[in-house]
Amino acid sequence: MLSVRQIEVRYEGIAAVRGISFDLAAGECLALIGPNGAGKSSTLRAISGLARVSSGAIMFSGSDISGLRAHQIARLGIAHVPEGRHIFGPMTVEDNLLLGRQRMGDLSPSQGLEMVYDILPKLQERRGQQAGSLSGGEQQMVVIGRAIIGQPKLLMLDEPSMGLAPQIVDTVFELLGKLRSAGQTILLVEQNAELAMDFAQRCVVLGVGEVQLTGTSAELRSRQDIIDAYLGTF
Amino acid sequence: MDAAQLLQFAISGLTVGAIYALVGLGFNLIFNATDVINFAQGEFVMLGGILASIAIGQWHWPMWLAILTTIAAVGLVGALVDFGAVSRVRRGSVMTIVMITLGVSVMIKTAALLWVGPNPLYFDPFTAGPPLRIFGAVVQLQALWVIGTGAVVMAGLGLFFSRSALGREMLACAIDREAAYLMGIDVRRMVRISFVLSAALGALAGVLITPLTNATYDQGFTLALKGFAASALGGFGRSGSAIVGGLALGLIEAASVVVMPSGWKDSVALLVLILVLVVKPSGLLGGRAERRHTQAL
Amino acid sequence: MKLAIEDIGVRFGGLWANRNVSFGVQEGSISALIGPNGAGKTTLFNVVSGFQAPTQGKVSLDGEVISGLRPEKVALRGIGRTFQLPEICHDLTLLENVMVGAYRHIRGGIFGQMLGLGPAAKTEREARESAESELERAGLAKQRNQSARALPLGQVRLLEIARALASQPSLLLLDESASGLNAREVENLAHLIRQLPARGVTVLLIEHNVRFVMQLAEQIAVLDHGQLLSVGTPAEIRNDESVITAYLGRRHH
Amino acid sequence: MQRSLVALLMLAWLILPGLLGSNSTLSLLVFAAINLVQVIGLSLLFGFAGQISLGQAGFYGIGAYVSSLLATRLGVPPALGIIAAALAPAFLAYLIGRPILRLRGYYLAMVTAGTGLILHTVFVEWGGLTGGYSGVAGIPPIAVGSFAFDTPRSMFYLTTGFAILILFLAHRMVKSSYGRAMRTTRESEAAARSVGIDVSRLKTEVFAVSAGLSGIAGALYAHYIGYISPETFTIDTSINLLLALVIGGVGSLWGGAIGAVLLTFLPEWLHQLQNAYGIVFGALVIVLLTIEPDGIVGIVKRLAETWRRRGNQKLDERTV
Amino acid sequence: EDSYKIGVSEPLSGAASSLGVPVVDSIKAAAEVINANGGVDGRKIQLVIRDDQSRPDIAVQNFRRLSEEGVYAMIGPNQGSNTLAVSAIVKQAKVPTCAFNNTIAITKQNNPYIFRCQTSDADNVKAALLFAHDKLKAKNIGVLYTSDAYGSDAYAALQKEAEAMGMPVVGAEKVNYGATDTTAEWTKLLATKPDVVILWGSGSTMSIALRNASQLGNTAPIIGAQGVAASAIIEGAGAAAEGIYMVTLTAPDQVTEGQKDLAKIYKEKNGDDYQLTIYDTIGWDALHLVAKAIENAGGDREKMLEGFEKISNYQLAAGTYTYTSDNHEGLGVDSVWIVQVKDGRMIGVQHGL
Ligand SMILES: Nc1ncnc2c1ncn2[C@@H]1O[C@H](COP(=O)(O)OP(=O)(O)OP(=O)(O)O)[C@@H](O)[C@H]1O
Ligand SMILES: Nc1ncnc2c1ncn2[C@@H]1O[C@H](COP(=O)(O)OP(=O)(O)OP(=O)(O)O)[C@@H](O)[C@H]1O
Ligand SMILES: CC(C)C[C@H](N)C(=O)O
Ligand SMILES: [Mg+2]
Ligand SMILES: [Mg+2]
Repeated sequence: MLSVRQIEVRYEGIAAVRGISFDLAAGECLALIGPNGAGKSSTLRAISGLARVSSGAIMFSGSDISGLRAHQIARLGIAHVPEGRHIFGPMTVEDNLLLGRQRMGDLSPSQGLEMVYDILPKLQERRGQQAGSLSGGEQQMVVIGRAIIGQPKLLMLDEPSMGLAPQIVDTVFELLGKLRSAGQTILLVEQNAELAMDFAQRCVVLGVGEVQLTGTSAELRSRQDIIDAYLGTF
Repeated sequence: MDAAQLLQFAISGLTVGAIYALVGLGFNLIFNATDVINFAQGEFVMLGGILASIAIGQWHWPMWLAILTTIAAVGLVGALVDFGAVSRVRRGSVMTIVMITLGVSVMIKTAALLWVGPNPLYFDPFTAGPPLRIFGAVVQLQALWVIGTGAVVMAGLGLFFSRSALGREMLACAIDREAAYLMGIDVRRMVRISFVLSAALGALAGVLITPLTNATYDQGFTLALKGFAASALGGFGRSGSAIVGGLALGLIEAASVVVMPSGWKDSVALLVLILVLVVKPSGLLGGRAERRHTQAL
Repeated sequence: MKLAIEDIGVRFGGLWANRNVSFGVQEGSISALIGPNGAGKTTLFNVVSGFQAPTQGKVSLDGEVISGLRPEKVALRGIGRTFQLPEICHDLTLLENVMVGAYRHIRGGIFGQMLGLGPAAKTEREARESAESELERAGLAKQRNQSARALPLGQVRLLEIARALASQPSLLLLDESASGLNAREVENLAHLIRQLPARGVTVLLIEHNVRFVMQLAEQIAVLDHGQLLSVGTPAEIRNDESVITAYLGRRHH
Repeated sequence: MQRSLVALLMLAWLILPGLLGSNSTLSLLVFAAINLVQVIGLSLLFGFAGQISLGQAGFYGIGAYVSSLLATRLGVPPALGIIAAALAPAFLAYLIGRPILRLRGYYLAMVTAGTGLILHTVFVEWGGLTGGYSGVAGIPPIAVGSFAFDTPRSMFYLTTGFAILILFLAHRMVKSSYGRAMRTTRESEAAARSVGIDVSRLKTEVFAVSAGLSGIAGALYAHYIGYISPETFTIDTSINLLLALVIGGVGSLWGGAIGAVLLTFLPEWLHQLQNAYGIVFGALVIVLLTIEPDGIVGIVKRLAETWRRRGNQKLDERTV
Repeated sequence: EDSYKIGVSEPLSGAASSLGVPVVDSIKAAAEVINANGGVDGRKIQLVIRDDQSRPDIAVQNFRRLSEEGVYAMIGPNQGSNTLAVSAIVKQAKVPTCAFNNTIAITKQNNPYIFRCQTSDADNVKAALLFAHDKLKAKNIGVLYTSDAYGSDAYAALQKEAEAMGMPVVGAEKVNYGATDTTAEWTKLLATKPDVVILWGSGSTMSIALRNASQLGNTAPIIGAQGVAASAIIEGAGAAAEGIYMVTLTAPDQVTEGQKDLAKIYKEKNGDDYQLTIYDTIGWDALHLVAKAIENAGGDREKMLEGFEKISNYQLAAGTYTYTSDNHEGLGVDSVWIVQVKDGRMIGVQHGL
């Protein structure tokens, strides 16, 4: 479904992503892990069109999307939960969610909302509140809800557990698990490597801008050298 | 000072206030999509007035045709401003774009000077006939047009932003451009639409007010400043704020003339504005402040 | 008692973000504040550091009431803090960012600093030295002259801590400093924090990384719906049923 | 190396008037220096402390009127008047600074614009003192002892010398701890306050400094031209000042300096265009800012960067 | 040198440009005619034109620059306050300057180099008040004036003169230059029930003032200043201008001897319907005065001052000019026309007092 081929992303001339490649099959769950500044977020941004790739190709459902603009990519069914939340602060929780299904999905607004509230009941309590005044974790729920309400073909999440209470992390991953079982294709960036390895079938470990290892979670667990070098064992 | 005169002041304040409000509404439209205050907004108003004066006064076109053509033409200018300047900005803060709109305003103003010269243009009020008299006070018919249209436009914009999907998408663009893109919103198109709409709205304002105020090439900036003040007083980004702010400003100006030499009129209004903002830093109705950084449009 | 929080309440419209919260932090300890999202942890930090005036109650530092003071005054009393969404200056280099932390120790006034007169020059030098060593401790020394713009999140968090430490606080408030870090980086952070009591810095931290908290904190306060649910040692908290249902969930006990 | 460069520049400065020959270019340089003093003030306020002001012309006016009226009405020597011209607007800015600098962005822009407009009205309406629209005439030149700065050449030395001094002091200021506090305040007030920076006080102080510099510029202007009237102190002036800063480069003192000089000379260079000047000027603002929000300084920086990189590349190639 | 350089600094943009533009046009027309007739002593006139943007500081820079280009004379600012601003430089550079202003103060500052090629408002005000008193039988007057030097200088004179004539000012309102609404001011003014309203100002605000007055149902006759007597303003006021009087220097329906050449040129260019106004005449006159002064000075730059002061009884478009060493006013009250708008055109009603 998604094939990232030798992409390069530059910031003011300096390459942050240097020839990263990986494939993601429909219905698969892939985790992208690696240390700070490895280029995980940049890779996701390249896929969703927020960052320009200076070379390489990104194939989605058979065509190269690396030249498209972000909104076009979004409309193809790629949802990106970005790092650092990016909620629409002055709008209500419900308006935030509704914007998520603006151009995608078959659910009616009320069905979509119902689905999200079902999974994240806390949001229903706060549906009328300005999203900007929510707590950090509550905001994280809003952006995840906003992504899944459009029933994307590919769901990309950039550190969805960040700032979430353990219980909510459980909830979120339970939800992601449900989506995974329902055949949702997921590309996950996660600092919590254990969580990621538990959740994903395959992992891609990034070093500084480059792929260090691609393999199943089990394979990765056996590579103590990679874990020591890039992930740590706190 | 008798009652009729006080009423007269109130009416004149409301008329002027409605003009400010119309300009302020144009500000809000672009602000709501981009966080930018477009200082060329006054120039759109000026162009509207000048084009309509030429079409009606010199070419003797039918009123409706002249008005529609004017609005369309100025809307096109709005699109050009977006295409030629605003959409080219790749980096920088919102302030960068604000400065660019200042440049645009100088350009349009100069072009108008070169084109029609410095003399005022004008055409007759929409409705001919003697002014209305209410309890001894005089109401110009054109003022009713200004106030009436202002109310309709405000109601329309209010519904647009609160109810329509397009309005919500526009707001989303202003709040967080990247996130808006991720929602599948074509931000650049939204920005362009907002420029076209607000230019058209500015043109409409220009057409409405020219029978009262005349149209001159250099009137834009003063109008922009008043519209800006109106939006600030009400609070940026709220549909009702430009109206409340504009009318308040107009009424304060009129009231100040009752008690002070009229040279202080603008200053009194501004002083009230400053005091209001010091007490309520986001305007009477509580508006938004802009983001600090902008990503590429 | 380093910090005493007494009956703090904060109301936003109809919502009590904090209510009847009271607990104390021992001098020289590392304590933690945990609780579900929206429990009111950041709000409480804001109250302590002066960014939020409490609706009721008071906060005292070393026995002196500090609630009601403005944030800059609180900082002058020796409370440093970081922010849940990092607030750094992208335009300054890392070194300059950290030197800003030492602002309260700079003397000489605006003109003295401008002209580099005696006390100003001396304190400036000291600020530079302490900033250098904080950068060193945070492992950022190599990038000291880089602008902070291109820094990945993890290092931004470290930078914020270094800045706060450069002001030589006696109490440091850390709001989710470990979030967004991978295991290796969390390890480094823990190491950094562990050294602080020995330097005379009392630490109060907010964290969702339960393992991290349990290993580091001597005392943990749990907030839920704005109210204090429980206070105790990690062992006590881990086995507190109410905390498990409200916060920890099944995976972590 | 650096020392000899400074010496060279000093020399150039000393002999420049002789080289130019024409008084009118010198005269423009005087205006450029006066504008520079003001733009530096705005640069500190807006570029470094992040607080916009659209009311600088009001302070410029206060400086001009205070020094002029002291000289014409009370016979106070202009050299002393200038001090008053710095203090009066600085004091006013200090008084109003605290309440209004709590405002942000456009609200602050509006309130400062309003302040400027109100001051303009005061200049017009307080006719008994200011002469209203008729202005103040017969303002004497600045004099020290029996030497009067009444020629373009002497004013050149006075104003450019002063501008260089201000530039130097401003440079020291932004490099100091205070300067770092300013920049932190601009980017994050929360961060600034969390380390004990009294942002309200800092903003007010910088506002006062910028108002004071505008006041000095106003006095220099008045004593040079010999006549002032309210038209000089309008919002157009404030906006031009801001545009000068932005064109040169916000956030860099050099940018402010370049912008001030450019905006003084540009109309002169392009006066053939007459009315079409506005089109060229507007286009310049648009083109410059779309390609580089940091203005001319930004462009220079970028060119230097590319140049440096290309140099490095060549070096790499050679080593290979 | 094969030509005489004459400096011109006028507002071609900004608030006063609606006056500056026709003035410069007429200066150019005069230069063409003079040069076509062989120039002055066989040498051509060369104009150096600069825009003062309606700003005093720019005017000062222009004058400085022009004086350094070795001009023989300068033709000066349109706004009274700008003339006051350049005065010191004119004096320092010793270049005679033709100034267009009515503003009383410009010849009262002990500056021998400034020549008014206009009437002083001292005279214009007198003419307006006499007309109100004698012809319109006013017992009292109201005044609406603009807040610039032009309006407020005249207002001060009006107050004094009117008082002296036993015709008190019952109401006076000031409007800002460029104001787009004057209803509030009119409401206040009309409440004092003046017999005649004097309207002293210039710019597009005057059109609006006229229209507002009629919208508020004003019936008192209006006497406008020279600044109102611009075709653009009369046109801009539409029907509201009907019947108003103005104090000016030309009656467009009556082409005087001195206006013949000019009228011919303008009618050829703009059609027979063209109405010559004061702004077409004064630029023409100014350049002719300068040419005459050069002639009188025998082409010697040093003698230009005497050249001007020798001009005597020189009949030009706006009137007959005489300068002496202690009279730099140029035109006297005998040049003043009272005109009235009838069917949108200005018709001469009275010439002189
Ligand atoms: N806007 C930017 N400008 C300059 N450099 C940037 C920018 N964004 C990212 N970088 C740099 O690119 C590199 C990769 O960053 P990226 O955010 O993709 O890493 P990451 O793996 O997601 O790290 P993290 O764990 O901190 O989220 C980093 O070195 C970062 O400093
Ligand atoms: N300014 C505000 N206006 C209204 N409600 C607010 C405001 N600030 C916080 N709240 C609410 O107060 C509650 C506590 O928020 P707080 O940020 O303190 O939570 P937290 O414990 O830090 O959560 P997290 O772990 O998610 O960061 C939340 O429900 C939040 O929505
Ligand atoms: C009507 C104008 C020619 C008068 C001129 N504006 C002056 O100030 O005197
Ligand atoms: Mg990342
Ligand atoms: Mg929090």
